[in-house]
Amino acid sequence: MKAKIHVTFKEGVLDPQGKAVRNALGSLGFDGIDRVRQGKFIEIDLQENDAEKARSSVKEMCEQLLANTVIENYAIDIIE
Amino acid sequence: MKAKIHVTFKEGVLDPQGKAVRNALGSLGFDGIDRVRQGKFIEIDLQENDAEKARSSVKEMCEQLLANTVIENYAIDIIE
Amino acid sequence: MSKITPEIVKEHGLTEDEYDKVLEIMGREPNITELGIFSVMWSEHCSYKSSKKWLKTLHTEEPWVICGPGENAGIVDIGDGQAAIFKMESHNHPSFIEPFQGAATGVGGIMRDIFTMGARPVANMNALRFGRPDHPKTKHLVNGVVAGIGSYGNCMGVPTVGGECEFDTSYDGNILVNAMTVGVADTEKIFYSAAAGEGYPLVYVGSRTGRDGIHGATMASAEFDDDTDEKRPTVQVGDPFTEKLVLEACLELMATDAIIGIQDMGAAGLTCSTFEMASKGGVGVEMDLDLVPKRAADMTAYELMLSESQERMVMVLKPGREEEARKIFEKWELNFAVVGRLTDTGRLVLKMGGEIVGDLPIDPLAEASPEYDRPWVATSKPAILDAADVPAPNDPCAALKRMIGSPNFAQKRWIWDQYDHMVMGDTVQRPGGDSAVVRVHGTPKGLAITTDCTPRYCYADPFEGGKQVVAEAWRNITAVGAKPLAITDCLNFGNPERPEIMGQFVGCIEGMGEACRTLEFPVVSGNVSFYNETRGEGIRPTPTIGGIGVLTDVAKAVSCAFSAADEDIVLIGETNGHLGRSAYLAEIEGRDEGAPPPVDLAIERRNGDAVRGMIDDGLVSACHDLSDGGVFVALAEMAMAGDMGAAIDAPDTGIALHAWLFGEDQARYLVTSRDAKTVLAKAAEAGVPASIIGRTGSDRLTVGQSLSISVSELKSAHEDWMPNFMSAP
Amino acid sequence: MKAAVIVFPGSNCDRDVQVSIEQSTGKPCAMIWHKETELPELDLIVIPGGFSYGDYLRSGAIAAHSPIMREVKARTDSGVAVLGICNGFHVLTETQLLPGILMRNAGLKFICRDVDLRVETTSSVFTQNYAKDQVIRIPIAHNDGNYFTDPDTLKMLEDEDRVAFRYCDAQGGINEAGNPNGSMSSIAGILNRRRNILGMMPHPERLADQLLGGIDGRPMFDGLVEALVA
Ligand SMILES: Nc1ncnc2c1ncn2[C@@H]1O[C@H](COP(=O)(O)OP(=O)(O)O)[C@@H](O)[C@H]1O
Ligand SMILES: [Mg+2]
Repeated sequence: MKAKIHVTFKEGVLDPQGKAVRNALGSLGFDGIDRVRQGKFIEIDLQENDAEKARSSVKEMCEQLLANTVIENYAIDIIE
Repeated sequence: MKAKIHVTFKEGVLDPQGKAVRNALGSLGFDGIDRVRQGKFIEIDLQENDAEKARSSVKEMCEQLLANTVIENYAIDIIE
Repeated sequence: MSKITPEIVKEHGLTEDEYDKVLEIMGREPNITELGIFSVMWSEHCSYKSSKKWLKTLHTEEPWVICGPGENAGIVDIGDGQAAIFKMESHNHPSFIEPFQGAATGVGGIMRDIFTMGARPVANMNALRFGRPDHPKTKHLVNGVVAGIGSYGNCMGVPTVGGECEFDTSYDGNILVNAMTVGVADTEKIFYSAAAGEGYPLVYVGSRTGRDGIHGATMASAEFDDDTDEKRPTVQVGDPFTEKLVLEACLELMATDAIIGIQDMGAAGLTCSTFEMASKGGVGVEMDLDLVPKRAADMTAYELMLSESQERMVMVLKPGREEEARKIFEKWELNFAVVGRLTDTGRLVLKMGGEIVGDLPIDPLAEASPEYDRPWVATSKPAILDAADVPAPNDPCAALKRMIGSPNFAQKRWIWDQYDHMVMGDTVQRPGGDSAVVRVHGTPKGLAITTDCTPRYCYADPFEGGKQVVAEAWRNITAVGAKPLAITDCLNFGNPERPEIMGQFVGCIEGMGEACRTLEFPVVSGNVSFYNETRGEGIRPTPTIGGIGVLTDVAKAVSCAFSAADEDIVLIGETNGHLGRSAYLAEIEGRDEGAPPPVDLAIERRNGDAVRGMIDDGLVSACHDLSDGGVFVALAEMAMAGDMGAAIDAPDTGIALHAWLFGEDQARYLVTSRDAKTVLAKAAEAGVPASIIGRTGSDRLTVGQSLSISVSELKSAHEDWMPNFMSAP
Repeated sequence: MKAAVIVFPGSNCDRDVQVSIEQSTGKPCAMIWHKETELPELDLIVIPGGFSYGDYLRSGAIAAHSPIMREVKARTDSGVAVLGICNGFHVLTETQLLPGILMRNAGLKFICRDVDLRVETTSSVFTQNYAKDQVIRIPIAHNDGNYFTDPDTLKMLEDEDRVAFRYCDAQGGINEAGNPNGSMSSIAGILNRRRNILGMMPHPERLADQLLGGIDGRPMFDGLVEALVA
């Protein structure tokens, strides 16, 4: 199975990268952009075949390492 | 509309982040991990209401700024 | 086996004649892997086929040279059983295509060349040349290159202590990224690449081999055309963290006596490194490619041999020491694999899946590597420009301000702030001065390091320009009080198949050679980068010089900053007001004319030796060599660095004031002293012209009664350009 | 004083801080590989700067899980002093020995330069040799030094006098101009509640030798030696 994980800043946490990207897009002439947020995307190939087990193990990985839950949220998708 | 963009290394390009995360997960005792890839996840809130126009403008952003197509691929999802 | 068609040969960058030679050496048609190996071994980048003839004429020996050109880096003795090991290398083409990774892997590559020889890298330098500031790509390239250099050096924990950054339209389509590393080793613990010992194990360590950078060496040997953007060859991604581990593991293993020979994998990866080791040691190699650590299981022999994946090394160990070595690399969490053995066949035999997939004779291939005597035409000597043909500015202070606020003179703090220049705790003189100075760890000694080149001069007169680049590096080292030891060079030129470009190359080499001999400042390592062209437009000839010198007492080093008020300022050397090809002419008049200033090497030597003596005697509180921009710019730089002004007497020399202020006569220095009488006496003793031109003090720089500008006004012009340029949309 | 420096793969200021400590103690300072599971008898543990594991995921995140960190935690509980500099500060926040997190610099660039710091508290073994409100000059060198925490934690840090250093201007003023990386409330270094752990982004070991341009870092090491004489 594959796990796709999105790690993003929590609402209220300043996202300087997102802001910088937004400004850069603006100066390239792209208008009509309200907001840009930048996060991390992590893809894990797992040997596990049981989706539920895969999810709970990936959740553990996120809690322990992949996200810092002081400032970050994570979302997990388990794919076939 | 919202655009969700995933920027990842092309196949064959070294992904040092992914490698480091994989090793770290291994030493935390998570087994059965074949591969980890790490990329960027960018979310853009657009004023544009036409999905086709939004997509083509975001594609332009990716080509010009958000991805370096020498080593990176990008995928765009346009959401309502 | 696939048939090698003329198209395949051409794609591999081999000429018909070269391919005939391949057939002759092989005695049969090569397979694709073998062809690939010939192609990279005989590429310009690896074989130096266009430059070899001329490189041989360089001056490479002095008593303190331990190892000159021919190894991974040059080595000089710095006393007390220690050696400095250093080299500069270009990563121009990859940096243009992918500035961050291109520049980063350039830094990674040059550091590997240094620690391969047993030295701990102690300082990095970078010499950068970009297109004109308003070229649409420039800002993006500056951003990426600087971030890339920083990311690699910072992560390695090696300070980047200096460099250069110039903007010129001739680099619009072809930037230059030249990186230099200096390391320190014990003279008893230097490692070379020659392999020896039949049956001895060949060991691969570091990162796995992936499909990246295949044909990097051939890319570096081809010029860009309009569809470069489309071709987008694979650029390698660097992993500085892994390289830091490779460094520590190698140094740990080097502390034992298990290694016979060691070589990093740079351009042309596994191919070039095994060939070099084998041909230097006069042995054969049998390698089992199944044992090579790979990123993808299905990699072909061709890909494995040609990959330029970073952070990899090969070495030959003493038999029976494999386990000891493996333990060290495993501790550092690195791959370690015995991939082959040395043989007495003189051949490189490659096996995969139990079959022989390549079998090439080592010496014939290396010896037959092409060497061209390319046709060349000498650049015609430009006429000397009379200073009278250069109008005087209405306001010399305004001209000064414009110059020091122009892209090429503006302060480059925006760059060096992104480089950790203090890690390792030995940076005595940080970026911004004439030479960087780093203490040799745990000793009172210091190394002075500089990079220099004046392409304006080299373009106008390659021979005088070639002399000047070496002289300027020598002068910069002298200006901090160090004894110049040796140089490395990075020769960046256009297409050598064009006789006028080859003429620039020959001229520069001859000039450099002469300067190296007279100044006893030999070339111990270097690199040639040809084909720096886009659409037939070559860059200006840019032979970048990296020089090093030694201070026996680093506490005696002086900087260029005015350090106290009421000190005399002494101008050392002869001033004639040479304005041809000067920065003044270029920046203020927009003209690129005349002959560059002539360099009299005997005078250069005499003046520099005198200045160094004065510094060593403790007579000098600040010293700055004169180069671009002449006396006035140098005074401004000393004032800005020390946050202190100076009052300069109106010169009484018969030279037009603007020529006196901005002329670029060579072999000159400005020094400050509390004891100018002794300085003048020492100069007279050595037959060196010297005169007091003014005194330090106040917060303004003034000349005579009428010219005056505040130091803070100069500073803001000087400091603001780069950050403003980089932050402007 | 017995001191040790923890070495992670990618640490690169380990030797620098060892030099500074040995200069102040006149005694050898041990280097401890992160895979060790036991520590010798110690008065001070230093977690040095650098790029542990390349800092590819989040600075300090992977190092925080190294075997030695369990032992470091146990020692802090028994009162041993722990100094985390730069990447060491990251490791301390990731192990939650100190609150908050260090995000990318607001300017998104690596910054290496001397900065002015105001000493906010002298009541710790790390800062006792400085004067309160003293302005000292110490270098920074980091990509991720932008201190962030929630408002309650910030208030707690302030109420408990746990901010050790703030970035300031040359006159000691706390303002945006003196804040190089966007840190919340200009925070450059903080203490734990027990005051035996200091995490700071600036590198005191880099200006503890006159030849390198200054010695404002020296009182920290000298002070530790005085406070921790064993
Ligand atoms: N311009 C030059 N001047 C002096 N030596 C040079 C020059 N160019 C190359 N060399 C020497 O030739 C050898 C091979 O160089 P190179 O292929 O760049 O090294 P590497 O294989 O380590 O990358 C080195 O010893 C280098 O110092
Ligand atoms: Mg090499």
